[in-house]
Amino acid sequence: MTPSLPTPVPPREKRPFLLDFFPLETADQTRLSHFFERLKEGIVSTTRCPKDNLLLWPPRTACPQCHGETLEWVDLPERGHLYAFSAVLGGAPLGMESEVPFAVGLVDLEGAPLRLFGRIEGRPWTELHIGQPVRLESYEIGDGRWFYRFRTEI
Amino acid sequence: MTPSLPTPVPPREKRPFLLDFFPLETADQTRLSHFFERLKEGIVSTTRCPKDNLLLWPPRTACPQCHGETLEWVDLPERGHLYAFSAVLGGAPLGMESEVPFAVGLVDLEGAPLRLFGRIEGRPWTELHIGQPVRLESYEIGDGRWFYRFRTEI
Amino acid sequence: MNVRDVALVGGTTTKFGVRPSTWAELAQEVGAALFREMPELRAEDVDSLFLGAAEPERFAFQSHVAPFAAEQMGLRPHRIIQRTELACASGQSAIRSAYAAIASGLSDVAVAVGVEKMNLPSMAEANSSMACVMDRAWDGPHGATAPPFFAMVAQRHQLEYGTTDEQMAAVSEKNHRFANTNPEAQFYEKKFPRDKLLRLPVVAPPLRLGDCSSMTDGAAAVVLVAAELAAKYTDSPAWVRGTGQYSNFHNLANAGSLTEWTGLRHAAREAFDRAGVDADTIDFAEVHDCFTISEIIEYEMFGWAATGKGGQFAADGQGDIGGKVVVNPRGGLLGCGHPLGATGIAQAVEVYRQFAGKVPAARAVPNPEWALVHNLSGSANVHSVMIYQGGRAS
Amino acid sequence: MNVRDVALVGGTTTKFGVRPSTWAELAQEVGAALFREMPELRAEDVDSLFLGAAEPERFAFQSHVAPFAAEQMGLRPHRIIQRTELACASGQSAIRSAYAAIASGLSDVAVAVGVEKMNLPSMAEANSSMACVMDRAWDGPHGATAPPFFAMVAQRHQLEYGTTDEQMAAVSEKNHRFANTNPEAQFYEKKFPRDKLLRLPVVAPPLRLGDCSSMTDGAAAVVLVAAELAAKYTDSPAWVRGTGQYSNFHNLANAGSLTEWTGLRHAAREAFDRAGVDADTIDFAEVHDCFTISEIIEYEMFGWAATGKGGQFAADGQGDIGGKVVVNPRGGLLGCGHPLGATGIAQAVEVYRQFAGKVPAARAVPNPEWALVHNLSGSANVHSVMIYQGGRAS
Ligand SMILES: [Zn+2]
Ligand SMILES: [Zn+2]
Repeated sequence: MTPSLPTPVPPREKRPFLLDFFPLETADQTRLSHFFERLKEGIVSTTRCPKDNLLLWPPRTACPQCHGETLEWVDLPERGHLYAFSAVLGGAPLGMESEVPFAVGLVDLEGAPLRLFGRIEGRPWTELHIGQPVRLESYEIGDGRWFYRFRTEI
Repeated sequence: MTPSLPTPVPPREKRPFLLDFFPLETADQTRLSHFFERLKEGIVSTTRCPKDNLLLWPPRTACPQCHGETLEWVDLPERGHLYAFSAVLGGAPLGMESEVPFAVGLVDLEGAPLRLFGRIEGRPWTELHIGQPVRLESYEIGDGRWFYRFRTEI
Repeated sequence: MNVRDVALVGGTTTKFGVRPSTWAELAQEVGAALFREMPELRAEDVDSLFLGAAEPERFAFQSHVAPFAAEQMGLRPHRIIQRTELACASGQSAIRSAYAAIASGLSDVAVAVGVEKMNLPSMAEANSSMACVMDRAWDGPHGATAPPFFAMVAQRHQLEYGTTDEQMAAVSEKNHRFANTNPEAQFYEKKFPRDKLLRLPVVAPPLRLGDCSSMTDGAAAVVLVAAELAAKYTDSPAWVRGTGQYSNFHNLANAGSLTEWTGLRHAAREAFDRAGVDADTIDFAEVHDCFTISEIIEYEMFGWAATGKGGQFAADGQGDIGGKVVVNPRGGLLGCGHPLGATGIAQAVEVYRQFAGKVPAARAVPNPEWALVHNLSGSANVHSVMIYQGGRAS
Repeated sequence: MNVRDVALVGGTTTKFGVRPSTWAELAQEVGAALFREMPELRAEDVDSLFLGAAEPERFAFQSHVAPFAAEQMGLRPHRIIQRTELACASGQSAIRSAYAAIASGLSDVAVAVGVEKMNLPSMAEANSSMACVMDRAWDGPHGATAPPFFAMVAQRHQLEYGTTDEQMAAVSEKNHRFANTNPEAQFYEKKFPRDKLLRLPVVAPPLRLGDCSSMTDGAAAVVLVAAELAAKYTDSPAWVRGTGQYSNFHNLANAGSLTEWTGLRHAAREAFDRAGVDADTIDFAEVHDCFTISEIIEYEMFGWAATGKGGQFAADGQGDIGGKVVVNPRGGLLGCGHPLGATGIAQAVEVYRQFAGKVPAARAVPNPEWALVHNLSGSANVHSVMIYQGGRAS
């Protein structure tokens, strides 16, 4: 899995927390900071319950099935294909208006029983089709935090 | 009742609505815009139910007693005295931190059966006492909107 | 003491739309309208208040909204006061809570009120608040909001079953046509013939503007009472007979199939079993048409249409008057607008009015006895169903 | 069917404090703790979930929190799911809703959970969210928040009855001392002797830091079941015997007397009457000591102390073990912290534990049979009371 493009990220205006969609990612705010540390290395990971052999999304601190708190981190495969998609052509949340139009979709990962939702970058929504191959990537959002998204395979 | 001091009001940073305590005051946002128009003339007014002879605060569009929607506007007396007071010495909401310390109180109006809560300007809280005479005044908050507060009599 | 039967004995709504009124003013307006509509209702007899509101903390920057609403409405609840929240289903949750309170003996006369103010000077801010109905921290940053989610549902339904844009437009045309009979509806005066609907701009492909409900300001209120008090207020109560809910998932990764809403099948079964009826018994239904595709899938999940045949059911007019079941005679969320917390209450008002014969002929269901109200919330991850029976007060 | 008796058969809380956990992680943590604490509880038997949460929309930018909590806790409610909100009393509201649902037959096994995340990187933003519990548009712009309001209450009580700072400190000393027996309390390891309390900085005169509860992160959960199922889960249930609420006003102009909380007198009377007991029957009480002056006035309004004598009652140790009634043995909001929606649930957990003999000797109430839980919300404009009886499962 490759980190996002090395082009410099434009700095991001600071928003109040109650208008900031991106998670707080440091260890003083979340017990899942490992996820974000791994993101900076270009890897999207999640937690797994070894007892139930259950891959969990989003990453968690307790298993929803056995309620145990001993979970392990695993890296996710980066390839997947579109199960469904659409696009936001208007009515975007505050801070996303300048990104309109943008595509979003549900992606079946290859080799892992997960169907993740995410932004689809790389091609305009008019050129997407169900089944299209996409790839998970991480990116810096502009204030030192990182997140993940999908990009169409060339 | 006199409008607030003629000193220029410093412009106010625009805040998201979900962090802006001051009411929207124009007729496209509230049916009580008369209150704010009157504030600009230096007068604090409210509604009264003529049927029940009931003075209502805050101003309303329907009477809480007879549920009628025919209310009339009346001007409030400007004099009152402190029924109780305290001060905010810390823990102020966003945007009010620079005003700390500030005094607040409940004021019995003279000649009207109302006890209004409000900011108490004029003297520091350490110099206030129960029963102290205060006066209602209106003021521009810095973005064209107006609000009211109390000021100690000299 | 026996569990008591509970009657819904009246109600009303404000005009829905883009209103030049604050949240507080909408609450005052619906309070005044309720007491005007029900002259036999006395404020001091209302022992409990259940407020359905989705996001007043954000849209109106006001929390602790149950006592806030009580003050606006001139009520002083002395048994139970609370606000219930379940996003788009907050109003129905308030009614369910009122039902349980009365049935168990905690309350005798309860008001369930829904209030929502959604149209703000910054609609981008309002859109952010709508978005946090989904998993904000994990789905939100991608731009997850209702339109693209339900658009994916529509895309899958089209792919799996061949549902067409024209079939979706048939739902919208019906509900807007019903709304033209309802002066309280946001689109009372607007006509949406099918050909016009199909020319409206795309919001989230394949959904066009006419496939989506609106951001709406509005309030609605109903009164529920113990059986023995019903005759004091009306001679045509709506009796609460069944209720069911189901909560499947929250994060979109855990949704499973987009077109098979198992949660709705469960919730419907629970409600039908409690009422002792089945889908064929229902004369009319107020279902959650937040999007046209929602109503189509709901036809299927309730069992009125076969799986995958909801689009054809719509195109055939089977949800219209004269069809298998009359769906959304009030005008639905598409025609009335969708002030989140008020929607479930306004649906119940329609149930009352249909039973009482208080609706215009153009949308009157012939001899209605059984009605159903459905709300989904969020990404259809929760489904809520209530079943009402019309009949005389005892 | 008869209205059913309802038993609270177990529960737990997370550590309260400034937690390095998100709202979702707190919900996961309390879910894991609940299933660990109650090995006989099976997720599939939990038919309903009632979430008490005050302002997740703001503090955590997350709405539709009931299914969100269900996913975190590994629950799939198939009868009722809703979130109840009543600001500081949101947790008790969830328990009351669960009670009514079970009593009326809608639910058999319900979880009531409270979750609140209040410590944000911007505490000024959190303070704004706290402030909108009051009338935001009319009182909020003046800077109305809880501390100056309850400070005025204290000022009037001192003026009218001669209550002293030392008497207020006696309340804080007692509750912090009890918190030193409670590892889940925010101030478990902090000592607050009276002389230290009287030297702490003034927050809102006359209230000092030690007179005020904190901004706290935490979660708590309890399980309520129909009577016939109680023995499956415990042999020492807490039976819900009475409930009362009263809502007086919202805008501060409509508060009337600051020191005579008529709403609490009404709510207590309603709860006592339903339980068939009176104040003298109560062995211990978990009351809402958001501020020391609150607990002093509550002594009076419940009738344990004469009007105006609440301060003396505190100074005389009448609310302590060995006094007239044991008040806040858990450590109260002052000692435990006050994660709004979790508080009312954590109080009920203490009731269960006291009845079950599961608390350290230093705070154990001798032979407890009757307990009371009280929450005020907002500016004490709403009061909520529940009464529990200990006893064997049938
Ligand atoms: Zn597991
Ligand atoms: Zn009147």
